[in-house]
Amino acid sequence: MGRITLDKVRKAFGDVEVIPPLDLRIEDGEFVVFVGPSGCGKSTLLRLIAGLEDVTDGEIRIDGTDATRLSPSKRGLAMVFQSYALYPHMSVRKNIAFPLKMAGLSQDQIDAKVNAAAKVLNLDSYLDRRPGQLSGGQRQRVAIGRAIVREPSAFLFDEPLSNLDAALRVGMRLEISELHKRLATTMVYVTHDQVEAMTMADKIVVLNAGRIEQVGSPLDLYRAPRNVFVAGFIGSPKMNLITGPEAAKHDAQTIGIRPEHLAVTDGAGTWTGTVGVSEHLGSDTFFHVTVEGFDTPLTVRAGGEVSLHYGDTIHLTPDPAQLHRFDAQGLRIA
Amino acid sequence: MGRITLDKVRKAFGDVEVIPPLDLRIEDGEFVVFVGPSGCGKSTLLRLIAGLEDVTDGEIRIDGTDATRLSPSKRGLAMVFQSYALYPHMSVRKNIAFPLKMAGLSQDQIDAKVNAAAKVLNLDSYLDRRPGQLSGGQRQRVAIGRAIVREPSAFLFDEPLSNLDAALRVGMRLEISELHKRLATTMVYVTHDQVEAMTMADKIVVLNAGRIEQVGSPLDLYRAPRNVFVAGFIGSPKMNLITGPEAAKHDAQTIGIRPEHLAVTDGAGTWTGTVGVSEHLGSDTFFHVTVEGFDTPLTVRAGGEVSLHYGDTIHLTPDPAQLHRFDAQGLRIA
Amino acid sequence: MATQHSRSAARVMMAPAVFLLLVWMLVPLILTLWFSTLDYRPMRGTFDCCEGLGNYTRFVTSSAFLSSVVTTLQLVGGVLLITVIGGILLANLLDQPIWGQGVVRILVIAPFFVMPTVSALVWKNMFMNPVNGLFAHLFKAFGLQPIDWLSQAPLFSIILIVSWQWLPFATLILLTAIQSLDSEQMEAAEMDGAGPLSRFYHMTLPHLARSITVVVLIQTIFLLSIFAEIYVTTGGAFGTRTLTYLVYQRVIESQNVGLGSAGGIIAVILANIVALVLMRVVGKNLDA
Amino acid sequence: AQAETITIATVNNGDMIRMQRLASHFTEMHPDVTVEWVTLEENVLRQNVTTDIATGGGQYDVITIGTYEVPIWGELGWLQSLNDLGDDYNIDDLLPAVRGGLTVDGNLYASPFYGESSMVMYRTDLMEAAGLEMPEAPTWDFIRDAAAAMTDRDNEIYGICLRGKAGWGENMAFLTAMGNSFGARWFDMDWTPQFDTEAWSNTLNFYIDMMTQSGPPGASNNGFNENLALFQTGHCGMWIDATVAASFVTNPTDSQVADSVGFALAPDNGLGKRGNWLWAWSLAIPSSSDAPEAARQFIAWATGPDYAALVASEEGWANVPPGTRTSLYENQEYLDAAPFAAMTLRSMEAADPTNPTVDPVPYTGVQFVAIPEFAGLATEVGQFFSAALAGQTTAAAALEQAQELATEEMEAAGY
Amino acid sequence: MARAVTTRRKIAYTALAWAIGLTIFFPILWTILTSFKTEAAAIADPPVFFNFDWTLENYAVVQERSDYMRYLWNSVALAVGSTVLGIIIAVPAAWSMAFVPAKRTKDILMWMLSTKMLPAVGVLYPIRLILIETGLLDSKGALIFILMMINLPIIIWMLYTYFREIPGEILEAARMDGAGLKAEILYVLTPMAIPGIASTVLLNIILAWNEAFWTLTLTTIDAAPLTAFIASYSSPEGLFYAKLSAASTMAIAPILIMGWFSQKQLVRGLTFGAVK
Ligand SMILES: Nc1ncnc2c1ncn2[C@@H]1O[C@H](COP(=O)(O)OP(=O)(O)OP(=O)(O)O)[C@@H](O)[C@H]1O
Ligand SMILES: Nc1ncnc2c1ncn2[C@@H]1O[C@H](COP(=O)(O)OP(=O)(O)OP(=O)(O)O)[C@@H](O)[C@H]1O
Ligand SMILES: [Mg+2]
Ligand SMILES: [Mg+2]
Repeated sequence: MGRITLDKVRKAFGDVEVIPPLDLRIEDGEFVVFVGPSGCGKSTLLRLIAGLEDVTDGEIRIDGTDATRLSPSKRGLAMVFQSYALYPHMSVRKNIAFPLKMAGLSQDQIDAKVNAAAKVLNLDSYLDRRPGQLSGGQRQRVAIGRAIVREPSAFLFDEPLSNLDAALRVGMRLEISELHKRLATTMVYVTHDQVEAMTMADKIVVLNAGRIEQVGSPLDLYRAPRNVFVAGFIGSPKMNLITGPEAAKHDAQTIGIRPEHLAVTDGAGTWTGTVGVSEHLGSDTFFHVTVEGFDTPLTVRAGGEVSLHYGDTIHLTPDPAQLHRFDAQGLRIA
Repeated sequence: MGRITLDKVRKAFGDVEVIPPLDLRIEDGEFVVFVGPSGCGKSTLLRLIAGLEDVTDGEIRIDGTDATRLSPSKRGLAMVFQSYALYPHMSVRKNIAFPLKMAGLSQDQIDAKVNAAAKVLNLDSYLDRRPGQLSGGQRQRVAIGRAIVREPSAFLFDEPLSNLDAALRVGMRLEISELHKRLATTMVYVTHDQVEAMTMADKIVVLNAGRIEQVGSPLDLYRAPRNVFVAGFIGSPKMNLITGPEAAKHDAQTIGIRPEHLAVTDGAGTWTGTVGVSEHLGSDTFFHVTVEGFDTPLTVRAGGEVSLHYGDTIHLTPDPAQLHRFDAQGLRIA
Repeated sequence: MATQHSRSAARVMMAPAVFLLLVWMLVPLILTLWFSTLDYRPMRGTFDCCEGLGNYTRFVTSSAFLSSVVTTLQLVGGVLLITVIGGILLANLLDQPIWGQGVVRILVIAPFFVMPTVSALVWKNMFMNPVNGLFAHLFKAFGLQPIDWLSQAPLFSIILIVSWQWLPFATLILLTAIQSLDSEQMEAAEMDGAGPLSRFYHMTLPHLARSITVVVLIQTIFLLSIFAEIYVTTGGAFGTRTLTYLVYQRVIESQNVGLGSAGGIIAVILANIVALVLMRVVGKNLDA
Repeated sequence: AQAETITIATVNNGDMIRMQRLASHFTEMHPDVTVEWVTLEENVLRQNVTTDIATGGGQYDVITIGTYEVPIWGELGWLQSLNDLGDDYNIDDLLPAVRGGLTVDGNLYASPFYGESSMVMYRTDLMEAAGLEMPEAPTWDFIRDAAAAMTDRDNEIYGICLRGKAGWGENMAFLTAMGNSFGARWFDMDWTPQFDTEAWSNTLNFYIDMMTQSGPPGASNNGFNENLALFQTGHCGMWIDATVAASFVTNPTDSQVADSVGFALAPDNGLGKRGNWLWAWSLAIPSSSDAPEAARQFIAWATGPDYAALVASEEGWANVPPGTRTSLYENQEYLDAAPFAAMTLRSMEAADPTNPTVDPVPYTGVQFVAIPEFAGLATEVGQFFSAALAGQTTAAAALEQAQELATEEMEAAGY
Repeated sequence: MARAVTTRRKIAYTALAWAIGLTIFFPILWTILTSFKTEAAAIADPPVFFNFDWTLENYAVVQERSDYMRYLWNSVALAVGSTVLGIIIAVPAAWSMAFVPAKRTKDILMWMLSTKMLPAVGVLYPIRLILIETGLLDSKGALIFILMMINLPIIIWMLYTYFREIPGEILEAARMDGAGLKAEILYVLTPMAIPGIASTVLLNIILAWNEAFWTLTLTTIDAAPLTAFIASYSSPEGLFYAKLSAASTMAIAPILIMGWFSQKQLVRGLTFGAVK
């Protein structure tokens, strides 16, 4: 009821191979998030699954049957677009009803389903408005409503929250997570916001230049990034990556330590540095510390009440259990 | 050299009073951030200062002289717009040179200043490109460059980073902070992102429906929000606000406790609740905990390695020193 | 944006255009109004005062008036129908992937550049002439009796000629509009199970509403004053006399300036009524 | 004399264009005069010239106008008198009928450039093939029968080509002249329109029946030019139209049937009037002209007796503008070169503008009524008749509409 | 929509589009072809397409009769002159409407458009009388002014719709940068609106070029453009298809060529704010 398998799927636009052959299994009911830097092929991959692009090679199976050549409307998937792609000339009700109308349902059935969806999404009072009269979050909900009513075997989301402001984003993030819990339908979700990825996903797929760098649960990726790319990409603020003699001490090409795993120690510590800019968030403070011999300043997370000032000298000690080591190929050394 | 005083400034669009009479002093060299929810009048206030809108009543003084009726170009201020507002038909060099040309400087002087600004902002190698050929961050820098060369008595920024993606935003945030350190010129900065507000401001002005809710340093606002609105607005995730009998116990209409000031205690605690959705960021975990008798779930921040699951029962203890109390008017009880 | 400063500047900047248009409208209009109350027939040497509303009653009650109004509406309506429908179809076709799209577009645009007089002359003589015209040759080649277009289907022929000239305009505007249709919206509709026809009906057409409005508005303004095409082809015979043409006949052919001026004023009034109706019916589309 | 520029407005027909070409001879003789040409299609020309002269615009110094306008405009004082065009002009050489039409109160207001009547032009070969012979002065019945006999629709040969295009100078010129031979008239002596008479009914029905039976398709859009093209390309058996056409249809470079064209007088019905008209394209000087002296010199040159010789020497006698001067028809060279000359002269002499109809009328003009209202009225009536020819309405209905309109207009005009 | 379109469908679309395109273009093509024929070939039945004796004779005849270059120059002067003048007047007006909208702006715009509905012939006498009084009959200046007035509403409307799409923030930025009104319009707005202005210019050149009522009734020699030129060929006697075609080709060729060269620009701009 929502198992999607990609088998050696390859995509080239003309001569440019955007996605080299790639295998992926998405299990029924899973919430899978594709993350990766801009232009890495996230949207393309999603559109291949949707059928909005033709695969160049390989096979896409949905629930075991070959869907590679099926038209988008036949795949039983629903998609929520970044721009929401609402139909501007139709009321919210009509927008949500559109897929049902296309499926040839009777007006009664349509009404029932639309009302049910509107209730779930708290859209009751907006049903007769046009999309242009809605706020960003409401539009987003309409787009989801349009997807829900079809009872698809899987939902595809392409950066659905990127047009919303920060506060709304947090709210909608929770709503989508809850929706997933409630419907237990497969969801494939594209984002480049790693907070979204971490908080929503059952399984994260990290993409880089069309290649899968790592697949795993959010915490797997956080705890054991398979390579330098994933290490740098997952976690906020970014993991500090240190090369050179310091790394060599640990028999590695590169070592990595997250800001939250660096302790500010009184008196003595592993490293000594000078405090640069500090960012006080109230709950936390991020210090940028320049350590002699390191190429880039280290970011250190401390509590909200720590008082250190520009130019202070401090001592830092990494949590050895949380030290990541990578070899010359950038791969994790276990 | 950059002192801006608003004296009973009022603004109405037609019959709608967007900004009720308001007083504000911005000291020379200060970095002042206006925050507030969307539509609260941040941009309007900034544009009043800039002279892009007429004040309905009241007086604006810049460095002591009345600027209320001065045209924007005469106020000696520079503005950086949300959309950057670069001149698309001019090269980067021409963009930056434009205000100088308008001021009637000689070509030699212009060149010197443009080159100096470009060096400061790392734009040397893009000077002959058009804005359309630049990335978001570079455009942002050009916009700042255009503002810098005029050596204004104050900079005005209207959500300058909101069009950038998360990673870039962090970088530009630091750059602007550093610029402020370097130039020591007054900056008035509008944002609705409270991370920006917290990390950049010397002084935050919290606006709500055109009214000033509180003015103070970021940590002042974090530690001692003057009312419920500020309490809820400053801090991420939001402060938990609890009303009803639990608040009455503390002789207050509402009590507030930030997610980071709730400890998960073994065995016993002040409150007992059930874990709902949890968001694992790796470094931290946010739990949404439903406590019997509370209207809304509490958000609790815990470390990255805490393992609690949906439905677990836990005990929570607030840090009493960090408990905020508010009266029936929503004002802080000291 | 709106400071006192810019508002007063705006007033100053609007002034020349508004002033010129006002003068351009009022001076001839007032003179025409004045003439319309005179018995002004240069060929009789009369320039006599005070026909009152006589010219108006004569113009309106003359047997030609009503039919000319009907003809005008038929002509405008017919051309609008052909160009809008044709424009939509053609724009959709040109939006498809085809080889040599640029060249085809050039071919389609070309009639828009042709002077109305020239196009009427060419169509009348070289195509619609029942003996030497190309259509006649074509009909004969198929063993059919050639049609005498301009007398057997005069209004239709004129509509055809005018449509030929205006189809490019409609096509261009609608094509640009179609190309601006958000592709994600189309994809969403496709995901929602809409076939090509449904997509056309439910997405493309509503999206085009605004552009169609513009086409209708602009074309109506121009079509109401169609002249050369009628003058060259039928000279107003066979029920092709529009209101504009009737005024022309009164002023130029009968040299009855008073009567013609009354007709002109009536034409202005009717045109503005049409415009008002148009604005009411479709105008709200303009301000989406 | 100081340099002057004259602006000449003229029709775009062959003779005028020839005049334009030959104008260099004029400017050689008058180096102080510069000549500017405005050559326009007939209707556009009339429209522009009329509005210009009516508003006193003074755009033109020499205008080309017809016999219809001259008396009206002359009377209104819009034209300068041309009584003294110089001794060389030889005013008495002008054909009396033509001269009469251009004279008001003893003043000549326009000098004829060429004159024309109408006559029957026919294809001798087709006539022969039909086993008929064209009399010099045919009757309408003969024309009708001959047309039917010559028609061969399969080969696109139509027995008769006549004007059908609406316009006072197009179908109404023909029909008015034809009506004259049927005893019809526009108005009776009280200026009452006469379209409700038997005579008009006969005229129009005869015309329509004959055209339906033997005319080309689309006749209701054919004017002089269309018919000329049809005749030159061999589609017409007979064509009743302006005598000037004779030189075109007999000119082998333009006409495919040049060697088999015969001429006859316009038909009659035995009522004493023939269905032919009288027209002259003439040059006149508007009162508003600012270079009347140079204009006068030009007119004297272009319509003077020497012009014929000039054309003859440059382009041959056949191209000399006909129908204005008696001397031309006494010139043997011309008569030799123009086989239609004699018939043209006879036709012109047969037209009587002062007494055009069988029953008396209060107006002058053969194929028009010399009142200012005529052009507008006749054009609209022409549209009714043209529609009847096209089969969109019946002859009876067209006549009824015409009567109604004419009554309306005449009342409004104060008759 | 980057899914492969089957070649078969593409061929079908291409064939259909070309067929329609050529049909629409055919009258022009036919006119151009005919202009190179002899009069006899021009009416030949069956019609000849390319296999006739090409001749330039018609052009020679036409040129001999009327000085084409003078008409052409007048057409160019009228079209360009009226358009430039119109733009100069329209830019400030459109700026006001687009950036300082008032409640009445929309009404003013509609009123402006409605002035285009005045039937020209109805006001022919008044206009003529005014020109005669002022001695401006047959002067290019007067005609440029009249053509400008006729098209001014369209120019203003087009510019207005373009300007509306230019973010006001950029103009505000210029103001903050110390630009006065003149500098704002001259250095910032106008250059940014170049594509829009260009297509407005193009469209208006076409409209002015093809205007055939005023140019015909108010000119004789000095200001007569190609519309007057063509009026002397509309129905000469005898066979005239080839000569008519030659004259027609000469009258439309300049604007057709200009239109084709700038069609990208024209297409891009010819939207009257119809889109978005
Ligand atoms: N239709 C197309 N033709 C050619 N190249 C394309 C096309 N669509 C996408 N690409 C290229 O494929 C690559 C992947 O694009 P894609 O949109 O999938 O990236 P993305 O990961 O979604 O990026 P973003 O986060 O910016 O949305 C990019 O380099 C892009 O330029
Ligand atoms: N020109 C205007 N005319 C009428 N009302 C206006 C105008 N400009 C702004 N407003 C209203 O004034 C209020 C404040 O707007 P403003 O743009 O200052 O909000 P803001 O705080 O900047 O919001 P945001 O964070 O969304 O940018 C809003 O309610 C808005 O609708
Ligand atoms: Mg993407
Ligand atoms: Mg704002």
